[in-house]
Amino acid sequence: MKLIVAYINPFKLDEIRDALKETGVTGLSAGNVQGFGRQAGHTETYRGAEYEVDFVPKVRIEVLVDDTLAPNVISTIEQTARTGSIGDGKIAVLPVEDVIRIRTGERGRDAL
Amino acid sequence: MKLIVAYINPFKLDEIRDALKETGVTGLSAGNVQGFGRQAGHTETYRGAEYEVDFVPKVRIEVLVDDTLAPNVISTIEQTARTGSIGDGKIAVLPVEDVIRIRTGERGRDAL
Amino acid sequence: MKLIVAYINPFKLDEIRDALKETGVTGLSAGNVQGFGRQAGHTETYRGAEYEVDFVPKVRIEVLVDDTLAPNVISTIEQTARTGSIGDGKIAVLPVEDVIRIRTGERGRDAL
Amino acid sequence: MDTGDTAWILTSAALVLFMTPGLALFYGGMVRSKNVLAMLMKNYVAIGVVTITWVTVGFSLAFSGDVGGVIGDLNLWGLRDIGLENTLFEHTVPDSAFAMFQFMFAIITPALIAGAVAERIKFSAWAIFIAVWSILVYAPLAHWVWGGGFIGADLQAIDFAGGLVVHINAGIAALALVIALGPRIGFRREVIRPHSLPLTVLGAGMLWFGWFGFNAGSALGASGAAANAFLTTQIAAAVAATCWVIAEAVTHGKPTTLGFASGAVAGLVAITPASGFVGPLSAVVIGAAAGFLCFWALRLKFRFNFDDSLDVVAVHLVGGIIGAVLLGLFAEERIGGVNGLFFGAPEQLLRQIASVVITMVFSFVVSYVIALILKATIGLRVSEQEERSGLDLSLHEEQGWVLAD
Amino acid sequence: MDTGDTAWILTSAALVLFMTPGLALFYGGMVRSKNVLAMLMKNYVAIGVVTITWVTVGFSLAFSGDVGGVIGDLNLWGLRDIGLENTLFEHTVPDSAFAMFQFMFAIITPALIAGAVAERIKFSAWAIFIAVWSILVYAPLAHWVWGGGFIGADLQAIDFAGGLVVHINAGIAALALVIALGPRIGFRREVIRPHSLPLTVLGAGMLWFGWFGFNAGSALGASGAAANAFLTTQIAAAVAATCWVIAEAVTHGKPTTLGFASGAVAGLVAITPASGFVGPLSAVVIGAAAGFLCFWALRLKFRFNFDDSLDVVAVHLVGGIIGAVLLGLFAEERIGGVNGLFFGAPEQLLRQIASVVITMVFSFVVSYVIALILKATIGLRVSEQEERSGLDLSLHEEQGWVLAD
Amino acid sequence: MDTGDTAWILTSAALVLFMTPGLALFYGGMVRSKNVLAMLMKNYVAIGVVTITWVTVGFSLAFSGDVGGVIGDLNLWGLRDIGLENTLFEHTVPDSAFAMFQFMFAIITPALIAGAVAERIKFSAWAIFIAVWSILVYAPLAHWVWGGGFIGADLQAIDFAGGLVVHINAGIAALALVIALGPRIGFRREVIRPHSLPLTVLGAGMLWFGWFGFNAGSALGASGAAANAFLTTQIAAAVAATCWVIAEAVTHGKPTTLGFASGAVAGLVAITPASGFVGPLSAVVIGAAAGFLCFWALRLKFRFNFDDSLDVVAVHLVGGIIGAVLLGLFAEERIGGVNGLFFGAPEQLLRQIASVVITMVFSFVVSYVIALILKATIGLRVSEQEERSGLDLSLHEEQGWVLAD
Ligand SMILES: Nc1ncnc2c1ncn2[C@@H]1O[C@H](COP(=O)(O)OP(=O)(O)O)[C@@H](O)[C@H]1O
Ligand SMILES: Nc1ncnc2c1ncn2[C@@H]1O[C@H](COP(=O)(O)OP(=O)(O)O)[C@@H](O)[C@H]1O
Ligand SMILES: Nc1ncnc2c1ncn2[C@@H]1O[C@H](COP(=O)(O)OP(=O)(O)O)[C@@H](O)[C@H]1O
Repeated sequence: MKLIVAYINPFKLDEIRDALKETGVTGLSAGNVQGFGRQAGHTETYRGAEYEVDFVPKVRIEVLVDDTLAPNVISTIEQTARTGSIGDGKIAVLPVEDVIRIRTGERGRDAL
Repeated sequence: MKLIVAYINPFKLDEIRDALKETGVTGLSAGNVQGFGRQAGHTETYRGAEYEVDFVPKVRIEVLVDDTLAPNVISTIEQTARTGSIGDGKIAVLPVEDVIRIRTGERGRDAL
Repeated sequence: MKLIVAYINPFKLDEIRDALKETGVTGLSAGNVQGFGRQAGHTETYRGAEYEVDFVPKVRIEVLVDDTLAPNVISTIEQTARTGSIGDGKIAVLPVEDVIRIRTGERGRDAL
Repeated sequence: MDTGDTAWILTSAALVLFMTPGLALFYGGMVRSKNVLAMLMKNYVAIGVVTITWVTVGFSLAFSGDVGGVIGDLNLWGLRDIGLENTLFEHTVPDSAFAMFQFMFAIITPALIAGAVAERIKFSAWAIFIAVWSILVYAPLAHWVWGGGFIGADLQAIDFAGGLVVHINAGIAALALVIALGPRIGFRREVIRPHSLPLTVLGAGMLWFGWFGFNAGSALGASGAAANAFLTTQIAAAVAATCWVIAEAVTHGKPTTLGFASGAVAGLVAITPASGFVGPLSAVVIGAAAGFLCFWALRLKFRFNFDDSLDVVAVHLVGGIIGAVLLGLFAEERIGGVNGLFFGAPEQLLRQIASVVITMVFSFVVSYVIALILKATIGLRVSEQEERSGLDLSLHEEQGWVLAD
Repeated sequence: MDTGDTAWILTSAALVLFMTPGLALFYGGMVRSKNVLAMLMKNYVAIGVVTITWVTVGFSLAFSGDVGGVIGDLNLWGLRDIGLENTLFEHTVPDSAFAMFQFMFAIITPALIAGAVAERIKFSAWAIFIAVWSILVYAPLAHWVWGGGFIGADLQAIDFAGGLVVHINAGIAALALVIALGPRIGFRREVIRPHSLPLTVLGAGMLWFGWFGFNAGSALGASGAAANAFLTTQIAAAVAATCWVIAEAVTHGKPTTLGFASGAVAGLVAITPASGFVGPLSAVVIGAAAGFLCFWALRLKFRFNFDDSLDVVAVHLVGGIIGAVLLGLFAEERIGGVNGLFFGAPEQLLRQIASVVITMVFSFVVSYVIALILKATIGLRVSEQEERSGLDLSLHEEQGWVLAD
Repeated sequence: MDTGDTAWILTSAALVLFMTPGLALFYGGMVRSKNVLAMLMKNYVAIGVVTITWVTVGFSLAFSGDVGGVIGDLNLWGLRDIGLENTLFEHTVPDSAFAMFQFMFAIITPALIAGAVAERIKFSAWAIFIAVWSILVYAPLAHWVWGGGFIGADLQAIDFAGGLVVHINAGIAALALVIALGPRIGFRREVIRPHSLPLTVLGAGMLWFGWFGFNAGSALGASGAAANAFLTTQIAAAVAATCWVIAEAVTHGKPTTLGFASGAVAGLVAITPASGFVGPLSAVVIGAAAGFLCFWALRLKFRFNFDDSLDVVAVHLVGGIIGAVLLGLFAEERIGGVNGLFFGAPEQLLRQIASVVITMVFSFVVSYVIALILKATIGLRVSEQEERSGLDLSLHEEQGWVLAD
């Protein structure tokens, strides 16, 4: 099993969730992060004091998937999240040793 | 070493922390996420416009543990987080190559 | 490739970002977490009711790096985040199987 | 009619209306974020519901005529004949200004109760409760004390701006509802913290501001009596707030912002019945008593396992009793026409105590009966699942804070 | 001059000024968090800009003299000769108090429009729009209705506190701007939710409070007329809020907090033109009509794909029309000196309808032309990228909420 | 006594009290979220502490009798003899109304200082500082200017509503405390941003609203003078806010919401001493001067490494000087009984300058000495660890925002 982690633009979240649903993914978790990368941050000005804020708000999504589904999930996120501008984000694939569904105690593939 | 990641119901957090403390876990980190899964979301209505909000607030906890402690941690989370209703969440087990304690520079098991 | 995860004190974030930039890291993502560990929490009092709050606000940073850069990144975080007091936090190193840049579809090292 | 008096009563009525939003924020900041809108709504809806019950019959029952000292008549139903002149009431302001000022009191009184039942009461049950209560409890009490009924006319107990009618009344009704409802899930076990004390502190500021209309407006004119009530109100609130944080610093080691705000409200409550009858130094004593005793009263709810969530009993019932009773000591004829014990009239203290007891018994019993009837019919509480999710989503399909969009 | 009347007008002017911050919060809570400051700013800047345009020529054009029933003269430019006495105007208050009270109306009216253009209009375009609009649209209308112009003097339509001049005017101008601007990115596709309903609810409370100055202040004295306006205002607002949440409960199954706040504003809008001319029971009817009809009107924007973001049209245009027209039915001579249809004067209804139509046509056309000229020159909208990032950062380089520091 | 005047003074006193919560929010929104309650508390506690010091001796020292032009007597300690009539003071309002109005000024003045010492001063040190300061600095200055002391009576400098007594006084005391305290950890190195500008903007709105009581109430009656002060207040605030954002747009490319709010306050400060002495067009000039010069003064703190955290010096000291001096140019006899340089009385300008210098020297020296004594005894600052954790937790064991529960 894999854990697919993606850093994306916040306004793409709903679209990605819907696209993933169609690939057969049954769940995901999303949280807010501050991203730093090639994309420029912004300036904030408060009473004449200018601050350069380098972090950009991004959403980090995590999807636990079965190995066979992983390529499909990656390409779905890739296509849906892409706008072509700097800051579209990254996807990382991490190995997962086991998954447990808390409600039932099922393990592995069945837990998804 | 392992990184145990669990997505749980927010109101279970304190109970799980206390239960883990008893198993010998010395630390954990918890953050807010929006979860999507089998559990139904809710409707919001603002001036007659209805929105279906599919995401459910969940807490994501992370526990770095030694291999030997891992099964115990998993079962503790499983038992404490379980209510039996849909949405109790998942636990994932990820391999970890190294852990460092910043304060002392200790590595591996000692860093926990 | 590795995913370096570090739990740090929030006021160290900017410094760490700047130090990492100098090591050649091109990006990172940071989120807020509640940390539990050796560091004591605090008391809150509302109308005579005292609550012990065990969680301490921490920032969780994630850096995807190439294997060769990893040791450097770890030691940079270690040195910059260290104040010497309890609660400086941990660094964990996780294996990563692949990284994709959404904008271009580049994979692996090139995606960073 | 006098334009200066009218200007002050109109201003005061607006100030008293403003207290309800202030109270809503004061309470709304103290609940968890998932319940903030439900809390605000329970206050605001009082403005809607009670205006309607009072236009129809409430005002008339309280202030039109008198039937045996216990209730008014229905001659002014629908505010018929309330006009631009002062022909019905003997005040120096238009009848409609007097009516409006009284309306605002009828509105905020049930809203005060909302703090006790926070985070678990159904919206429908609440709306019906306050509609019925405003007619069966508030209107009679207002009549007894201010409308020609037996407490004011026969017993000769005094209540300048609502220690009996507003605060003791709301405080004891809150207790009745707390008993009928039972405690929140997690009471005394989970951490249940205020989600936004800045809103609470703002609400306290709005209440303080509006309370000048409440107390000084109760002089029903821009007179020396109004100015004295204004002055004693300010002093009691400031002293009570200071004493409360001193008590905190001594007991817990730290003064708190919520403590300052709570102490201020306790002082405002306690001076309410007394504001037009006592002088500045008596206001200092009343304020100090309110600050220390209301702080002390907080702990009672834990002892009795009553989940009076936002301490309506400790602040309004206890504070109201302090004011109504101390008034029997400190009242001075040269200020408000009545002397208390310390100025040679011990009987006034007894009158005050009697009026407090009558108010408590009457309000508790009727409030509890209404609550039980609602419990047996439509039910008082939301389901456990709804309580866990938060009342904002489960009752109103709304979220209070969405800061990530 | 009368000190009581002066006290009330000064108080009322302060209350009306306070409505603009109230409106800012009411609107600011309803936008997404990334646009909250831009929304607040669009309201507050009206206080700055309109004060300046009105000091220079606006007030003079509206209230000094009369040229053919259509506009005033420039004799009072720069408020020359506005003094401490009441020599210029016939009121019982100093001329500068009268001027100040009128200023506050001129300020809030363009601010009302801001809700319609939320989350996408440029700041520069907005500032210029309201400057020009306050002179080309508001000043003439104020003159026609209140300054001796043809609607008041010849047509004899009545408008106690601004149904025509303020609400219908702002509501139809909002529609013109909505058409010129186009909808927000994601309108009807993405979830666009209020980010802080506690602020919105607080804003509604501030508006309600301030509105007593708006309506009861329009009596220009602390009189029976003021008290009546105060009373009808309270009743209509409370009834409308209640009816709105009843309509929600019936339609969607749940009453909402935003609904209560919206209904209250709708009721306040509708009673505005009528408040000094009708009695309490008529206020009930006007409030109920506003609560139900404005709620119903919400859906129109989806039908026509007009992104009237915060429903200025449904609340202010529809609410204003309800009030201005029902006034033609319910006005009573014994209250405000004029009878409506139900009191034997059918012609008053026709006058009211005519005045509504004139106001709508005039304001729509001129507002739309100003908008088109701005669109063709400096542009009305921010770029897509700026809209996505949020107007707070892109227009003002600020963030509304930074809770993590 | 006059009921209209009394109505206006009671209203004004309530409005001025409301400014302190407004100021608390204005400041509270500008600090980081971990310090918001400590900031609110430092403002609110002024209401508690100063009410107590002023009831005991402060008011008497300022306004009862006169000893050699420098201080009053103690005849009115404990507000003895302050009554329902106007026997002690020569005003048309009850003595207790006059006292109450003066109290509110004594409260807000030290609260103004709180912005300069934000995010690092101890609560105990602050509470003691303002208690002592209200007696040793504020009371004498109030006496000198308004209570029969030498600035008003001998020097004949004028100060309508507190340019000297309130703003210059608070502004220079803020500077003294800033010097004694030293800068916050991270000043000029870390990003220190406002955590909630919506609260700040709301606070500015509340201040603006309350300021009408502050300035127009200072006429001590509902007169033409009050109306004129109201009008000039509105104009100066609006012009200053507009000029500030123009200056920002020119300097930084963007106007900001915080800038508008700050400019408004700067304008309100500057017009305060002048509001009853100048006309509308002079108010435009004073407002413009405040908007541009206070904006320019912001940068000074960085040059001198003074961490005047929320710019009390730039806004209140600089704004107060602008008003007190320009008044020496623009005062007109036909408005407030005194002429300035432009109306033929150059000596008034000199009097104004002299009064500014005296106020600055006196207030700075005494404030600095009090600060040094506190520093040497109980200490002024929290520990580094407490400052890092935030003052809400370390001083008050509370959290401002808990949005996740
Ligand atoms: N090495 C990294 N480790 C973790 N997150 C990263 C890394 N590089 C980029 N990110 C995340 O991806 C986001 C987009 O990266 P950026 O370099 O700005 O654009 P792009 O991916 O289009 O080149 C960042 O804001 C950050 O959240
Ligand atoms: N495939 C997944 N990847 C990541 N998180 C998941 C996944 N599936 C579920 N989750 C998380 O677990 C939570 C509960 O899942 P859900 O399917 O609703 O219930 P259950 O686990 O009881 O079947 C979700 O809200 C989400 O946070
Ligand atoms: N086993 C763990 N798993 C995950 N996070 C941990 C673990 N132990 C500590 N942490 C994180 O590191 C932070 C610091 O840990 P703590 O034990 O307080 O101090 P130190 O690392 O200096 O010994 C915690 O607040 C928590 O966020």
